Order: sequence, then C-alpha cells, then structure tokens
Amino acid sequence: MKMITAIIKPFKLDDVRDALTGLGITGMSIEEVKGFGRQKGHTELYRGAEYVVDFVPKIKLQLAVKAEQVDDAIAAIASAARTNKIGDGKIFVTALEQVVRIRTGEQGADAI
Amino acid sequence: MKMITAIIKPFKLDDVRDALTGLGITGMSIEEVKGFGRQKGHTELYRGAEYVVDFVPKIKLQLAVKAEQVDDAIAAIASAARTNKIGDGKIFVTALEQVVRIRTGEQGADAI
Amino acid sequence: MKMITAIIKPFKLDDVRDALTGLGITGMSIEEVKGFGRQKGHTELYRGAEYVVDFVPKIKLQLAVKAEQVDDAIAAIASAARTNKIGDGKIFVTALEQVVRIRTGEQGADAI
Amino acid sequence: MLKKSVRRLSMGLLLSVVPAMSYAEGIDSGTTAWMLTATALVLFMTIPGLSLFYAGLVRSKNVLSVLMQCFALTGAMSILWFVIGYTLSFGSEAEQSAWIGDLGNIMFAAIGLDSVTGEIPSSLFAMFQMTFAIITPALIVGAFAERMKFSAMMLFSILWLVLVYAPVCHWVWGGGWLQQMGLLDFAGGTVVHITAGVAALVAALVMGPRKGFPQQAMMPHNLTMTVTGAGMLWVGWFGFNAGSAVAANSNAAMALLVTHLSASAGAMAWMACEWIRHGKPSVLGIVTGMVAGLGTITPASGSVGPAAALVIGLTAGVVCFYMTMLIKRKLKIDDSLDVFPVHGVGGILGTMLVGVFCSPDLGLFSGLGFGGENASIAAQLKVQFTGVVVTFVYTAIVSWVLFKVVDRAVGLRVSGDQETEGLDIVLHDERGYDIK
Amino acid sequence: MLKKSVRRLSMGLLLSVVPAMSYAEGIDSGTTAWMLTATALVLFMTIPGLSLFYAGLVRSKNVLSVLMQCFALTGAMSILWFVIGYTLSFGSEAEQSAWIGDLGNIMFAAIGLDSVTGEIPSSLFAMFQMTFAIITPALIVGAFAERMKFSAMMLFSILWLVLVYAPVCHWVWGGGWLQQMGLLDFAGGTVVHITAGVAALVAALVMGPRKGFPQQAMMPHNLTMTVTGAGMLWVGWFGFNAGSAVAANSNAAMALLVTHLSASAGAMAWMACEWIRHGKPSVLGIVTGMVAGLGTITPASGSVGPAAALVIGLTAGVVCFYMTMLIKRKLKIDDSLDVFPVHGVGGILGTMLVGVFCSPDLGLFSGLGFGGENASIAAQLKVQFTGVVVTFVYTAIVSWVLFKVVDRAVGLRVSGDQETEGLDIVLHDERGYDIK
Amino acid sequence: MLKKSVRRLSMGLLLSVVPAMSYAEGIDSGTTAWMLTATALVLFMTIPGLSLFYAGLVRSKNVLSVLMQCFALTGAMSILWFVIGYTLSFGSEAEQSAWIGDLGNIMFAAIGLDSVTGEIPSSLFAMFQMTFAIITPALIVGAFAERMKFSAMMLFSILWLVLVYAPVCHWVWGGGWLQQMGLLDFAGGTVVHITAGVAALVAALVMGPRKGFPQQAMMPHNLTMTVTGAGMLWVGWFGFNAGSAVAANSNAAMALLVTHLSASAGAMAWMACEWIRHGKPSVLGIVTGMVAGLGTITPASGSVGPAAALVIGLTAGVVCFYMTMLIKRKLKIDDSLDVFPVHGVGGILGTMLVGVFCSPDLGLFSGLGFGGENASIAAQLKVQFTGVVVTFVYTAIVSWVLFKVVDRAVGLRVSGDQETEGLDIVLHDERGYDIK
Ligand SMILES: Nc1ncnc2c1ncn2[C@@H]1O[C@H](COP(=O)(O)OP(=O)(O)O)[C@@H](O)[C@H]1O
Ligand SMILES: Nc1ncnc2c1ncn2[C@@H]1O[C@H](COP(=O)(O)OP(=O)(O)O)[C@@H](O)[C@H]1O
Ligand SMILES: Nc1ncnc2c1ncn2[C@@H]1O[C@H](COP(=O)(O)OP(=O)(O)O)[C@@H](O)[C@H]1O
Repeated sequence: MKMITAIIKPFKLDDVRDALTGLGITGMSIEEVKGFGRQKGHTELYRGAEYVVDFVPKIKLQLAVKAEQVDDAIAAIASAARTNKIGDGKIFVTALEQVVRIRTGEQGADAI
Repeated sequence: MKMITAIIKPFKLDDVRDALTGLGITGMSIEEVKGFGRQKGHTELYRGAEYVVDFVPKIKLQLAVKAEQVDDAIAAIASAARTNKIGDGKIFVTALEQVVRIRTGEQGADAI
Repeated sequence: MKMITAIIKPFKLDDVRDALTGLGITGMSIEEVKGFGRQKGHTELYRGAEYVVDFVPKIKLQLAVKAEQVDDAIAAIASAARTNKIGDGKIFVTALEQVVRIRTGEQGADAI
Repeated sequence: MLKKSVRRLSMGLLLSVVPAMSYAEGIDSGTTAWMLTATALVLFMTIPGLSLFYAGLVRSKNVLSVLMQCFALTGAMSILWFVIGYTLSFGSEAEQSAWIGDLGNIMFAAIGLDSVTGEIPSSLFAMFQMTFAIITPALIVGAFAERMKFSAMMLFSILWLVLVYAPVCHWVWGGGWLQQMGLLDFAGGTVVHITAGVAALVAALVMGPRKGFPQQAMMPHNLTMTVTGAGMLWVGWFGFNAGSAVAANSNAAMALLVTHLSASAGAMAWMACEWIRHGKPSVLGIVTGMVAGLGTITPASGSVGPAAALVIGLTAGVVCFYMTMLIKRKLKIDDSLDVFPVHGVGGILGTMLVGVFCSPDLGLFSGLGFGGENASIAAQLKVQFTGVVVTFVYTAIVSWVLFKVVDRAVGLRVSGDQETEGLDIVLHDERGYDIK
Repeated sequence: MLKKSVRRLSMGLLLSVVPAMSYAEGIDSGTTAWMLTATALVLFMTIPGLSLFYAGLVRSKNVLSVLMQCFALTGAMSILWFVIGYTLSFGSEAEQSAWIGDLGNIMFAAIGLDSVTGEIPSSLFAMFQMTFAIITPALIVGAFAERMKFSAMMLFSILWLVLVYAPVCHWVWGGGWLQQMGLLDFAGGTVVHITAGVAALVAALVMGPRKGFPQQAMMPHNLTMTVTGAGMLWVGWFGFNAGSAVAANSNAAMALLVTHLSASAGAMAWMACEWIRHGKPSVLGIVTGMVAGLGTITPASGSVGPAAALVIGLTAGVVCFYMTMLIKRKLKIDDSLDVFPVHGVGGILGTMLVGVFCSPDLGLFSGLGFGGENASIAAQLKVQFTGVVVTFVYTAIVSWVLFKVVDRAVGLRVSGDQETEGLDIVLHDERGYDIK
Repeated sequence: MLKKSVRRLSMGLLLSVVPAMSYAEGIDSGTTAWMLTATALVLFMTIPGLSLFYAGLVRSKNVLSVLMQCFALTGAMSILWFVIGYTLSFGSEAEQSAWIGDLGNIMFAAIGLDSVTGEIPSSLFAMFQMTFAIITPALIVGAFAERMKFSAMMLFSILWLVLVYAPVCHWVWGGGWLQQMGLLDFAGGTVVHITAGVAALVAALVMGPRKGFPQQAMMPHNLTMTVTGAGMLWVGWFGFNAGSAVAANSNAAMALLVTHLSASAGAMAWMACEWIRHGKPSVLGIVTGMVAGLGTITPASGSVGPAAALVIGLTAGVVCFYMTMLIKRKLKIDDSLDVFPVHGVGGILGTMLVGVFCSPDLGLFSGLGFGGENASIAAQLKVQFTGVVVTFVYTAIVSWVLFKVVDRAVGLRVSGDQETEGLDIVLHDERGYDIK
C-alpha cells in the first residue's frame, strides 16, 4: 500500500477528485497549505509599501491506495491538475506499512 | 520508529488524546482536514438550490512513536475514536527514518 | 529522496526558510498545525473559569529533498528554529519512493 | 417641578389610551423627531445590536441560529404586537382595567393618521412600544442558545408575548394596577428585564444544560462580534431610556445622562472585579458589566440624578458579576449567555434602587421624586418590592407552563447528534463563515 | 385631511425648487432635527449597511471589491450630486420643465445658508436627496459583483447617475411630468428601486454570468456580515421612508410604522415559503424577504395604512421569492446578488399596489388618498402603470447603451484568471481577512 | 446674518457656563431632539465605530486589545468627565478665567434638571461634550497599538484628559483665551484632532516601534472590520460636526453638508493618489482619505460653504496621503495606525484653511464669516496659527512628560515575548476569533 500526497492548485480540486473517482478511488483527505517554489506569490499594498507574499495557496491531497493503483492514480492526478503553468504542483509517494479502518478494525488493503 | 497518522471525527479528539496520554504518549500534532469517503456530507441551501457538500470535517493526528508502541497506540486510537458509524476514520502507519528534537539536537528514539 | 517534515514555532518560519534557501532549497509546503507536547499552552478566561488551552500553534514544513541534502537541510532547520526553549519542535524524515512534477511530468530527483 | 415632570411622563403614557384626546395641534415636531429617532435606536438594539452581542458568544457552528432567532423574532413580534399585543397592553379606552387592555386596538383599529398620544402621533407611540415588545423576547434567546429548536422558539415567544409581556406591560405602563400604585419603572426594569431574565432562568432549568456543560469550555467564537453588538446596545439604549420620556425635554436629557453614567460605571466595576479576582480584565467582562449597568438603570432612568446613577452602575457591575459566577459556576445552571444574572438581577436591583434614589432628599444623590402618591422611600420601596415579586412569580409560572406546553407540542431541543453538528447546518442548511 | 397631508408632501418637494420662497422663520427645528437624523440614517443604509449586506454574500476573495465599490460610490456620487446631479433633478426655479431640471443649482449655487425648502434649510433637503443618489447606484453593484472592473464600475455609475437617475428623479420628485400626473412614489419605488433593479438586470445580461455559474455553488462567505447589514438596512430605511415626509409629523410616523410592518411581513412570508418548499427556513431567506418588504413599501409608505402594509409586505415576500427562483434557477440569469428580483420587482409591485391601497375607501385597509387629481383606484393605477413602464423602458435602454459604451472604453470584466484569483488581490492588492 | 449665526454658536457655547441663565421655557424641543441624537451619534463614533476601524488594522492576535482599550476608555473617560473634566473645561460661572474652568461643576454639581444651556438642557450639553472627551483619548490608541500595557494606557489617558484635553477645551470652547481671540474651531480641529494627533506622535516616539517594524509587513487582519468602522465614523461624524451647532438650524444643516462633501473629497483624493502612484486604489486608502477629509473639515464645518469644503477635502486627502508616507516610510516612525499624519495633520490643515475659507468675500468659495472681532483673512489666520502652535507645543510637552511618568510608574510596553504572543492572550486571556 502506498500513500500518495499531491500538492495542486486549489481550483483544480474538483477535476482531480472526479479523475480519481473515475478510478474508483473515493477516499481521501485534503487540507489547505501554503506553497513555496518557483511560482511567485501576489503583491500586497500597505501604506505605500508593496509586499510580495511569496507563498501561494495550494491544496494538499492525501490518499492511501493499493500498490497496483499507484500509477493510475498518479497519472490521473497529474493529467487532471495540469495547467502547464508554473505552480501546478507535485505528487509524492511513500510506503504505507499499515492501514486500519477505525469503524471496523479492518486492516491492510481492506481498510482502504 | 513509526509515524502514525490518524483521521478521526473532530468531537472524538479529546477521547483519543486521553487514551494516548494513558499510554504515556504526550506528543503529537493535529490539523483540521476535510475528508472524502463513504460518509456523506451535509446539504447547504442557497437560493432554492440544495448543494451536497461532500467533504466532511475531520481531525488529522500525527504522532511519532517508538516501534514497540505502535500496536498499543493504534489500539488506543481506534477504540477511543470508534462510534461504529460510517466516517470514523482511518489510521495510517509509515516508517520513520529519523527524528530530531530541535531544542536539544537529540536524535532517534530519544527525540520522540 | 527523502521527505523532511518539521514542526517549528510560527515566528521562526522566516528564519528557517532563509536558512533553507541558503542551501538552494526553495520548494516546500507549510501548514498551520496545533501541537501537543511538553510545552504548555496558554490560559483562557471565560466567566470566571480559567481553561488551559493545551495545544500550541505550530507551523509544519514539508519538503522533499535529494538524499544527499538531508543532513544539511536538517542542520539548517534545527539551527534556524532553535530558541532553546521548550517547544522548539521536531524534525521527521521519511523515505520518498517517487516524486512527480505535475507541470512537466518529470519524475524522481529532477522533479524536486 | 421634579414631581411634575415625573407625572408628566406617566401621563404621557396614560394618554396613550386616550385617542379621544386627539388634536392635531397637540403634536410637537421636536418631540416627534426624537421619538422617530428613539424608535430607530431601539430597533437597532435588537438588530443588529443584541443579535451580534449574543451571536459572538456562541460557538461558530451555532452563530446563524442565534442571528436567525433574533431576526425572526423581530418580524414575528412586530406583527403580533400590531395584531393583538398593543391592545392587550394599552387598549384603546381612557378607562383601563387594572389587569389587561381592552380589544379596541386590535390591528391598531383605533389609531388614525391624526390620533395623538401626549405630544406625538399615536402611531408613533404604538410603534415605539413595539420595539420594546421585539427586544424583550429576543433577550431570552441567550438562555437556550445552542440547543433549542427554531420552531419551538417561535411558538414559545408568540405565546409568551401575549401571556406574559402584554399583561405585565399593561400593569406597569398601560394604566394597570402597578402603575396606579405608583410603581416607578421608567423604561422597563420589570416589564422588560425581569420578565426576560426570569423567563431565561426558567428556560435554562426546563431545558437543561448544553451537551458538555460545564466540563467543556464553550468559548465565544467571535468576541469582536460581541463587542460590536455591545457598542450598538449602548448607543441604542439612549433611545430605549431617553425615548421613554416620550418628549424631547430635560427628562429625556437627564435619562440619557444617567443611562450613560450607569453603563460606564457598570463596565468599570465588572472590569475591576475581574482584575482583582483573576489578575486580568477581560473584554467579555467589561461589555457584560456595561449591559448590567444599562439594565439596572433602566427602571430608574427617569427618576434619579447622575451621582445616584454612578452608584447604581457600580452596584450593578459588582452584584451581576457575582451572580453570574454563582449561577454558572456554583449552581451550574446553563443559562448559556447569562441572561438572568445580568438582565434579571439587574432589573430587580434597579427596580429596588430607584425606590431609594428617586428621593429628592438625598443631597447630591437626590432624584426626581417619588411615584404616584408615595411620599417616602419606605412607601416607594414597598411598591417597588411588590412590582418585583409579582412580576417575578407571574413570569416564572407562566413561562414554565409555556415551555412544558411547547415541549409537548413540538419538542424543545434538537437531538444530541444535531447539537454536536451545530444548529446552523441542522436547522438552516447554512454555515456562518466560509472564509478562504 | 388625508389628501391634504399628501399634498403637503408633494408640496414639500416642489418647494425645493423655490429658493425664492426662502424665509428664515420658515425653518421648523423639530422637522430639521428629524431630517438631519434621517440623512444620517440613509447614509448609514449604504455604508456600512448595504455594503455589508452585499459583501457577506460574495466569496471571500471578492469581499473587499464589493465594500470598495460601495464606498467609492458614496464619495463619487456625493460630489457628482453636488456638482450637477441635484440641479438636473430639482433645478433652482419654481417653474420646472417636465423633463429635466434647470442648471441654476450647479454646485448648489442657488442654495445659501438661509435658503429654505418647506420647513427645513435647502442645504439639508439637497443633502437628504444626496443620500438617495448614493444608494441607488450602490444597489446595482449586487448584479455585477465578483467580475466587474472597478474602473468600469466607476465610469458606468457616473454616467448612469446623470443620464438615468437624475432625469427620472426630476420626473417624479422634481416637478416633472410624472409628478404632475399625480404619480404616487413617496420614497423611491420608481426613482430608486425600479431604476436600480432594471439596471441590474441589464448588467447581468450584458456582462454574462460569473465563471462557473450556475453549476458551481457560490455560497455567501460570511452570512453574519449579511445579517448585520440587513439589520442596518432595516433601521436606516426608517430615515429613507419616514424622512421622505420631510416633516416630523403624523405622515412621518405613519410612514415609519408601515415601513416596519411591511419589512416584518416580507421577512415572515419569505421564511414561510422556504420552510414549506425546503423544509427549513434560511437566514439568507429571511433577510432577503425583509429587503423585499422594504423595497416594496417604499413607494407606498406615504399613502397606505398599517393593515395594507401587512398585505403589501406579505405579497412582496412571496412574489420576490418566486421571482428570485425564476431568474436564478429557471432563466439562469446571473444577477449575482438578486438585485432585480428583489428591488426591481419589489419597486414595480409597490408602485402598483399603492395605486390600490392609497384609496381611502377600503375600510381597515384604507390609505391616505389618491395622488394629484386622481379620484379613483382605476385612474391612479393608470398613472402608476405609466410610471412603471416608462421608468423600466427608459432605464433599460439607457443602461444598456452605457454598459456598451463603458465596455468599449475600458472593458467591463476582469480576465478569467483574474476572476479565479479574486478581485481583492487583482484590483486592490489587498486581502479581506488575515486571521491567524 | 452669517456673522450672526457664527456668533450665535460661540454664544451657544459660552452659555454653557451660565446656569444662572436657566429658564425652562428656553428649551427648544427640536434642538433638544437633535442634540440627543447627535450625542448618540458621537458615542457611536467611538463604539463601535473607531474601535472597529482600529481593530481591523492590527494583527489578529491584538484585535481584542484595541477593542478593549476603546471600550474601557469610554467608561473611564465618561466618569472622569462627570467628576472633574467638565468643570475644568466649562466651569460653572458666567465669568471664566482664560486658563481653566472653575470647580463649581464637579460631579455636575451646578447642573439641575432645569438648567438650560442655549436652547437645550445643560445636562444634555455636558453629555454631548462628554462624547468628545471619550473619543479624543481613544483616537490616540492607534499610535501605540499592539505593544502598550493596558494598565499604562488607562493611567496615561486619565492623566491626559485632565492635563491636556480639559485645558485646551477650556481655552477654545469654555470661554478661555483662544475663544476670546476669536479662534475658529467649530467641532474640534485643535481640541480633538491636534491634541490627539500630537499625543500620538509623542507616543510613537517615546515607545518606539513594534517588534519587526518596518521590515516585517504588519498587514491589517480584517479590512472588512475597518471598512465597517469607517462607515460608522462617517455617519457618526454628522453628530460630531452638525451637533456642534448646538441647534437644529441652518448652521447644523450646512455643517452636515460640508462635512459630508469633505469626507467624499478626501476619499476620492486619497484614492486618486494611490491609483496614480501604485496603479491600484486600495480599500485602506479610500477609508483613510475619508477620515482625513472628516478630520480636516471638523474645525471649519461651522464656517465654510460647500464649494470650499470640496477644496478642503481634496487638500486633506492629498496632504495626509503624503504625510503618512513620510512618517511611516521615510522617517520610519511607527505611529501604528497613522493617527498623527491623518488626525494631527488634518487638524492643523483644517484649522488653518478655515482661516481662509471663512471669509465671506470669496464668491462661490465664500464662508460664513470671521471669528470674534477678526475682520480679515490675515487677522484670522494669525489667530488660527496661534491656536495651532500653542495646542501643538502644549500637548507635545505634557504628553511627553506623562508618558515618562507612566513608564516609571507601571512601564509602558509589554515584553518582547509577550508582544510576539499577542496582547489578547497576554493581557486579557482571550482570543478574538475561534471560528471552526
Ligand atoms: N521540494 C518540495 N517539497 C515539497 N513541496 C514542494 C517542493 N517543491 C515544490 N513544492 C510544492 O509544489 C508547489 C509548486 O511548485 P513550483 O516550484 O511553484 O511549481 P512547479 O510545480 O511547476 O515546479 C509549491 O507551491 C509547493 O507547495
Ligand atoms: N483511501 C483513503 N486515503 C486517505 N484518507 C482516507 C481514505 N479513505 C478514507 N479516508 C479518510 O477517512 C475518513 C472516513 O472514511 P469513510 O469512508 O467516510 O468512513 P469509514 O472510515 O467508516 O470507512 C474520510 O473522510 C477521509 O478523511
Ligand atoms: N511524538 C511526537 N509526534 C509528533 N509531533 C510531536 C511529537 N512530540 C512533539 N511533537 C510536536 O513538537 C512540538 C514541540 O514538542 P514539545 O514536547 O512541546 O517541546 P520540545 O520540542 O522542546 O520537546 C509539539 O507541540 C508537537 O507539535
């Protein structure tokens, strides 16, 4: 089992979710994060001084998937989140040693 | 050392923390996340149109534990967070290669 | 490739970022989290009752780095975030199996 | 002169029941200008004032439910007052029964464009009184906040206005028995604050505490909202008390002055209590002290001088502070937003204190004279005490019965799960904030 | 007497064009006091009132853009009114053309310290009218919210005030042809609400929907802000309608009463519609119903009695509710904050209903009499209908042309990406909230 | 006539010190109605108005501390004014010393129910003046926001009201030497804005900058709150300036008109400066320009006409814009919320400009006449200049001493760590927002 963590542009969330649902992946958790990277942030004006706010609002998705789903999931996320503009984001994959569904106590792949 | 990540229902946070404290686990970080899964979200009404908000507010806990604590921690979280209703959440375990306590520079298990 | 996750005091964020930029590490994601640990939270007064709010606001940084950068990155974060007071926070390192840059589809180290 | 001015006022009120005395030239444009303004100010007290004050104190999942309750009450109580409330309170005839108003003013039937009450159009007097009938049930909202069904709240309030507010209003202002006894209640210590405060206490007892009370901290979700509402209440209260002079004269001016001083003193007193007891003054504390000062001076605002107002305000701040601790911490009664210890206790306190400070023989602390035929502090206090006790007991009994009836009819509380989820989503399918 | 009072009013307005008739002793301090207050209340309606009402309804990334539009309009329209708007509307001579005011009052040239209009200083009358010229363009903001350029909005509003508001204001209040026909529009059913509502509809059609409408839910980001604004609108409207009596008398009092009752009825009616149709009443619904009730009673507030006001308010709540559903859900027109179905429809509804309920022969539902020489409901309705149709068509055509012209000049909309990013950052380099 | 009206005003003020002249029939109900309203409006300026305006501009960790300071000052300054401030400012005798008021009105001892000042009850005049004594120290709060101890703030303000505000108020309005010189300061250019602005500058210099200033951006945490407060300030200012006529007459009306036009012009001017310099207008900019316009017209509002008001407002917007940049960006003085460049500079500017535009001989830009015995712009300017310089220097010296004294007594600033943590938690054990 793998944990996929994706950083995407906020307004792409719906597309990404639909793409994943298309793969039968319905479970995930998301959070609002602030990203630093190549993409520059916006400027804010305060009393004549202009401040460049160098973080950019992003959405972070986390989803546990079965090993065999990883590539499809990555592909789906990548294509759905792509705008070809700087700041599209990243996808990270880490190994998942154990998953437990709290409600049932199911473990491993069944719990996903 | 392992990193335990648990997604639970917000109002269960206190119970879970108490359960973990019972095991002598006092350190953790939590964040508010939005969950997608089997559990359906609430409906919102706006100008006669009803929108189903399909994410559900959840709390995400992250705690680094020594390998030997993992099973107790999982058990404690699971039993404390369980309501037996859909949406109770998940527990994920990943390997932790290194931990550093910033204040002291301690590394590994001592840093937890 | 490794994923470094650091929990730091919020007002230390700028120092840490500068330190990392100094290493040529410009990409990262941050989020506001609530921390539990040795450091005690503040007290809130409500109608004569004093409640100890035992979580402490923290900032969580996540950055994917090449294996060879890990130690420098950890050192940089640790020294920049240190105040020598309880609550300085922790640094966690986990293995990263795959990284994808959404915009270009680049994979692995190139995508970082 | 002092006594005269006081008589002028109660007269002003009695006149309300004398459409016969209509004569266009009776209208004073200055007084009318002030009463138009005062009416706007008292409405402003409820929306947005009180609704923000209360809404900031609940958890964010219930913020809309409180705003909704205040707003819906404004609409419903207004119509109800127009249809039946006003006539039950003030009737239409010059001769009024001691107990309840006649039915001649159903839908303001006896009020024409030219009807005059005192120096203002009768329509304005009835409208001004309407704003009091709006805020009184709205005050009770604080007691059952975060757990009561919207439907039950509406049903209860409708019945309560007719069966509690209207009769008490008639007794005190509509020519009823308490007014005839010379009870001093210039702007609503009994009619507004005791009735609302006691109903709040009964509500808390009948409904029981919120899930998690008192172990869980249930912090205000937005104190900036509460402070905003508090400022609006302070300003609006000028219309409430100085408007009750039903004239733009020295009585109105003095009422405004003593109202402001009492609010200031109440705020400072509560702040001092906290500073001493906890080492720090709190924002919630200072605004609550201000409300206590305002609620307490309300019945006295037409009868006391500024020095006395300072004493009344300071007393209010201290007494209401300790009463709040007593109710919430010792007795563990979950009157969510402390309506009884602030408004109920303040109303009682003020109604008694005016019996003392109305006396013209207290030197710097002298007031504007006794009520009716009363000629001594003792005599006046007896009347004030009667007013307090009767209003308290009557309100308690009828409110208790009404809650039981409404519970039978539609159920008072949402389910435990719904309470956990929050009333905004559960009752209104809306969320207060969606700030990205 | 009823008719007299009505004539007194329109007179009061005609007087505005008779600086000749200046006589210091003509000033009544009570009426002046009320009009000073009413002016403050109407300004309060726009800032903060309307601006909060609207700002709460947009997404948080656009909250400042709405506040900015209302605030900038307040400044710009005030100066514009002073320079040219007032004189085009009310002129300076006693004799006024049927179509447009003379230029004698450019920069209030004909208004001295001692000029008197009716019973108040002319400067106060001109200032009171200014607050109407502020809020009317501000109302339109709701239609193109979340997508219009600030520069385009300013340019459009400036042209619109001069070419739409001023002429219509002259026709109805400045001695123009509709006033001469005896059109009943006490406080702005045609002048304010139909012009703003129709311009809003045109704006929505010309600019097209927001990106993502109607599939995407575009929820209000802060309903507590909207409810706050709603309360302020309610209170401020007392100045709007009762101030339009330009006197502190029984007409003002009655206007205040009917205004309040209609607002209450509108709120209750909309709430009931939602409760029945969706099983739950919403906060957004009840406040919108209140605005509908207020907009609808506005033209009628000087001519109807309280019972009729109740009917008008209930009708407003139901009709505007269904019109909102029709426009937004059926026709899928993205009038973002529903300006047309609430203000436009309300203005039309009220302008027609006053033609009925002004009649003195409807028993409990009687009004204060017909306008001008009209002597029957039929005759009055003909005039009202003319006023509605002409105002609607004239506003629609000119507004449409102006939007096209402005589009050519500076472009109406921000780019798609900018719309996604949000107007606050894109147009003002600011964010509404930074709450940690 | 013009001059007369001006004399009437200063008279109105002198009368305040003549309880001897009490005669009940002297009360005008219209003027009383307006002054009751104006008093409510000026209180509304401070709470919630100014407190929201300021609180929105700080970081969210300090939002409550600012609201608390304004609220506590309202309570404390009110009591202080009642006890000693009023009598030091206006005294009780007809004959007043040039320097300070007599002690006859300690606790309003010489003010009875029937005392009359001008055309209103003396209690109302004293109460109206009280609201000025509340807002002036509250204005200073903006300078030391986010770092001053609550206890130090209270102590400083109490001393400052007695030692700075009261004397200056006496000189200008209480029959003191500046009033005798014919200084034109209708509503507080010197008494309110210069004293507050200069004290703010001294505060910023004595206390030093906030931790991190100027490198760190310290963005407003809630501009919607600031805009809300700005709207309330605008509306409330009508009471401040038009109320200073102490009459419901053409002077009040003209004051209201010029106040509104100057606010509009100030807002537009600041917006234009930003638009030109930065390519975008900001919300913070437009509201600050409005405040600049209001502060600047304040001393002139009883003496100038509308065309001059436009010039004054435009000048205010531009000058205060550049002064703000100068202080904050060039001189790097951390007057946190820019009190000096807006209020101090505005007050100076307005006090000088009225010396020009009061002249009745400027055609369209003519004013209502010179002050006292002054007969030329030159003569008037000399007086105005004297008033400005003396007020500036006196305030600067005394404020500086007071800050030093208070620093010794309780310490002015919280510790660096506390400043990082935020004043809400550190000083009040509360958080502004807990929105889930
Ligand atoms: N090394 C990294 N570790 C973690 N997150 C990163 C890293 N680099 C970039 N990100 C995240 O990805 C987002 C997009 O990266 P950026 O460099 O701006 O554009 P691109 O994805 O096109 O290269 C950043 O805002 C940040 O949230
Ligand atoms: N595959 C997944 N990866 C990450 N988080 C998940 C996954 N599936 C579910 N979750 C999280 O767990 C929560 C509960 O899951 P859900 O399917 O609703 O109920 P249950 O836990 O009873 O199966 C979801 O809201 C989501 O936050
Ligand atoms: N075992 C843990 N797992 C995850 N996060 C932890 C753990 N222990 C501490 N933390 C995080 O580190 C922060 C600092 O830890 P704390 O014990 O307070 O001080 P110190 O870092 O000096 O030991 C905590 O607030 C929490 O966010």
